[in-house]
Amino acid sequence: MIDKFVPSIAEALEGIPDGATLLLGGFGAVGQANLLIEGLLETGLGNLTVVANNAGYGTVGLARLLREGRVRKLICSYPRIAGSTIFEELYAAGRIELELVPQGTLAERMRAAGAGIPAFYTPTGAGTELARGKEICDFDGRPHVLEHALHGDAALIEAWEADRWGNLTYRMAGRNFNPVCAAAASRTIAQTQHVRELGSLDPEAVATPGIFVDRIVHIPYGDPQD
Amino acid sequence: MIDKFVPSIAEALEGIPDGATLLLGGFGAVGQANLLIEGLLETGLGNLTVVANNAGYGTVGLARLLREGRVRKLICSYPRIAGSTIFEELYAAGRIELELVPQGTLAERMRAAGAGIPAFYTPTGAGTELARGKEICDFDGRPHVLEHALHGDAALIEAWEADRWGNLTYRMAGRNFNPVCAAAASRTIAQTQHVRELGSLDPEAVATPGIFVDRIVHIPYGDPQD
Amino acid sequence: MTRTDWTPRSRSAIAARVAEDIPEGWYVNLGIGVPTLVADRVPEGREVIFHAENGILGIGPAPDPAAVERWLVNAGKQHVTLLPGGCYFHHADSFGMIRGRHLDLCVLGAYEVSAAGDLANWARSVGDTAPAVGGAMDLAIGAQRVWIAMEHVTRKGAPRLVERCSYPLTSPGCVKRIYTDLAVIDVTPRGFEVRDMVPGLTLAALQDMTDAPLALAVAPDALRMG
Amino acid sequence: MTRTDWTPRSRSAIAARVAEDIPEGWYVNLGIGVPTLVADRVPEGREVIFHAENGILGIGPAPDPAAVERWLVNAGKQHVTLLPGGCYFHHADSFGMIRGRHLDLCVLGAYEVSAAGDLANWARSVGDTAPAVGGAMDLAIGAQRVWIAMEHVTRKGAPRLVERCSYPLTSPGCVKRIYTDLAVIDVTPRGFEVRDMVPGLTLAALQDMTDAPLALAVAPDALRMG
Repeated sequence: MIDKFVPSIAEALEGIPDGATLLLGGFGAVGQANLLIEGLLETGLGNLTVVANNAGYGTVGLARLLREGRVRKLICSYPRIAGSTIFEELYAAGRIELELVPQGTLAERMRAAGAGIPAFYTPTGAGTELARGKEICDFDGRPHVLEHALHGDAALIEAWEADRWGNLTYRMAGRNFNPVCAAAASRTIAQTQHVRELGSLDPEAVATPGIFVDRIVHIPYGDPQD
Repeated sequence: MIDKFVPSIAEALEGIPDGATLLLGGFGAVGQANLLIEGLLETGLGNLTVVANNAGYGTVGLARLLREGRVRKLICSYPRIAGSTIFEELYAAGRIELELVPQGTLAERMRAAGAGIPAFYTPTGAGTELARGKEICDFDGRPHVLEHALHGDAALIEAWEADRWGNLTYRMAGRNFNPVCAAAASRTIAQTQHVRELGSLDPEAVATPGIFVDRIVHIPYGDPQD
Repeated sequence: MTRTDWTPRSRSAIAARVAEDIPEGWYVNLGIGVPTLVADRVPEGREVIFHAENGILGIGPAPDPAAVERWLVNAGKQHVTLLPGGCYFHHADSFGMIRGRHLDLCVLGAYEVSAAGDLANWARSVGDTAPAVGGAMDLAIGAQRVWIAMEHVTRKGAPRLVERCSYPLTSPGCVKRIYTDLAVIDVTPRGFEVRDMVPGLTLAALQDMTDAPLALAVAPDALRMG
Repeated sequence: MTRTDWTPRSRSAIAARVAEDIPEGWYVNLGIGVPTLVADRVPEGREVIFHAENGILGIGPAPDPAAVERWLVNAGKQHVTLLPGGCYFHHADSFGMIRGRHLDLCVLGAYEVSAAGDLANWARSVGDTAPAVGGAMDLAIGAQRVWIAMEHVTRKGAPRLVERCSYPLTSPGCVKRIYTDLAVIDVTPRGFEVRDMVPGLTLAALQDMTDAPLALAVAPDALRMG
């Protein structure tokens, strides 16, 4: 019987190597797999490359991982932490590398990785500092930037509901980057608020089909705080 | 008040120009906007370029449009019609142009058009006849083909439910190419089996947000026949 | 200029002036700051559908503080509500809508706009502090129209409408119209053209606060004083 | 060869032999013909999740003819059922799964397979009749493993396992294993290696019906007679 649930965060994270590239879902305080991310601290992993829209939220999750010095490089569109200067200090001290990516390009690069597209052209960023050094090509008389797929060794995501095949739903704005990360990583690990019987999720409303999910931990933490 | 419903097929199709490129949803007999497609016959339009996975089904919809000589070019992955040789005869007689595209590349080219990506690299078709004359580039030591976005002047699609903002759901395998076509055309016209009050569709389960839909006609024809 | 004969528009009045120009049925993304205020100033009974980058269409008014839904935030991480007819989708789909030119309008703040429509709104410099771009570049290239809502001059009195941007660009040539506390100005192939000014303000006085030539809009119905 | 000492596997037996090798939990796409039969031969109690290109995961057994759901067809346009835990998605997402290497296995039919793993299964020639490719090229490059299920020779007795394909390629070097009515053969860097043969068949006799060198598989546990 297929059963992707594992009983502990430690088991869920097993096998992620030092120096891994991690894709983190979430936008603002919503949809962050904070308990999985903090579980990484227990594993002793370091030298990580983290792909995330923000540099964390508050003092939890990615913000803690950054503070503990586990992140070598951040690939990010908006590397700020509400109410914290952890990232700014690391960056000013030269203790973290930053690859700044426009938000839509960040999403599309992960979507491309999940969909087997190694590279694509986008108009976003053409004619700006963020296109510097990149291949530019005109389509319909408009310059476009060649961008490459962004693949993760692991994705850590947060779901609202999950069944044992790994089918997931999200709650409202909790969807955000989570389905995109799920498809773009070699192993996808989800924390979920609710466990559902197989067959009880509406087949028309599954947001992440189980094919993209490897392990699930049930973490019913309640509403996001901010 | 926004209301995308129109009372007749004729009004729904108004403004599509002669020689237009049309994107047609549907796969096999399921999810075909047959009544919209047949409505094109009344408009007198011709010289059309049609993008569709098959060359129609049975003797309805695209199969009729082909028989009536309205289609100049077909962009298609599997140009066959169950139980009919209409397409083969036109093709053998040199009366229709065919651009044969692998099914996933067909879907992705339309997805790209909808998402503002003018071109992308795909491994599909590399090293085959269908890549002949196309730009090839290696990524991770594997050859990839540069493919271009496929945009429509209009998309004709079939939905299961629709509200006045144009939000759509599909039924089971009726989803197929329909949401992909919806996003890839300048104007998207849907026929729907059911009309729903605004707010009655589950916001987590809308498959095509209304932003992609211009006009809707209520055509409760029942189940697809084959 | 110790005395003036005009009263600048308040932030809320700028937002109202923008809202007045948005027709029913448009899909609109609002940036952070003054643009966010536009949602509350849309004339009663006019349906405009607001989009947020983090996967929402159909954002409604701010929630009752006693009934905040913590899973529903906008791109500025503020709690919002969803109107009947609203729906959720993931980040790649959301930026597909943006990049794919499905939004009728995006209203953004800016540091500077040039007479060629170049927009600078993401960084005051490159390199000295941790840079952050978010979705600004995607919105600037993706929306059918980019309108700017901002103060006409900086706090120190320096012009924000300039011949050439001094800050790093968000996108070249993307701005179509600028709503300031003093005037509404179109960006045309001929440069800045004034559509209206606050009562009492003269073109000469406005020109003094602007770093590129201003002309009155040529279309007689385009210019409105007051 | 008027008399033989072996009995070729039936189509159903080929399918059963393939099914035997599919471990629990794999995501599998089945092509048209013999591959389709594999679904019904998976050993009782072993959960394998079947994918169809037209947007379905979790396909179940063929429906009771009296209770056919007309909106639910597979890629071969046959009516199917959905298992509890199954779900629907659109064509671009479906081929994202394929191209993005999320399927563990695809089982396809073939005209020819070469000793280098080149696959020819989409056209017998190019140009003389209306060609059709469907999803064959996407599946060939996308699945983690491509296994072929086919008769060992053509109806006229010509080998289908060849040194070099004479038909147009679907994809070069993609086939990992071939299940025929006579044998199971791996495609290795060293060429064809026989894993098992039907009882009574000799390597010499099999070689006579094969247009490229055969070797016995080197791993002792890999060769199984019977």
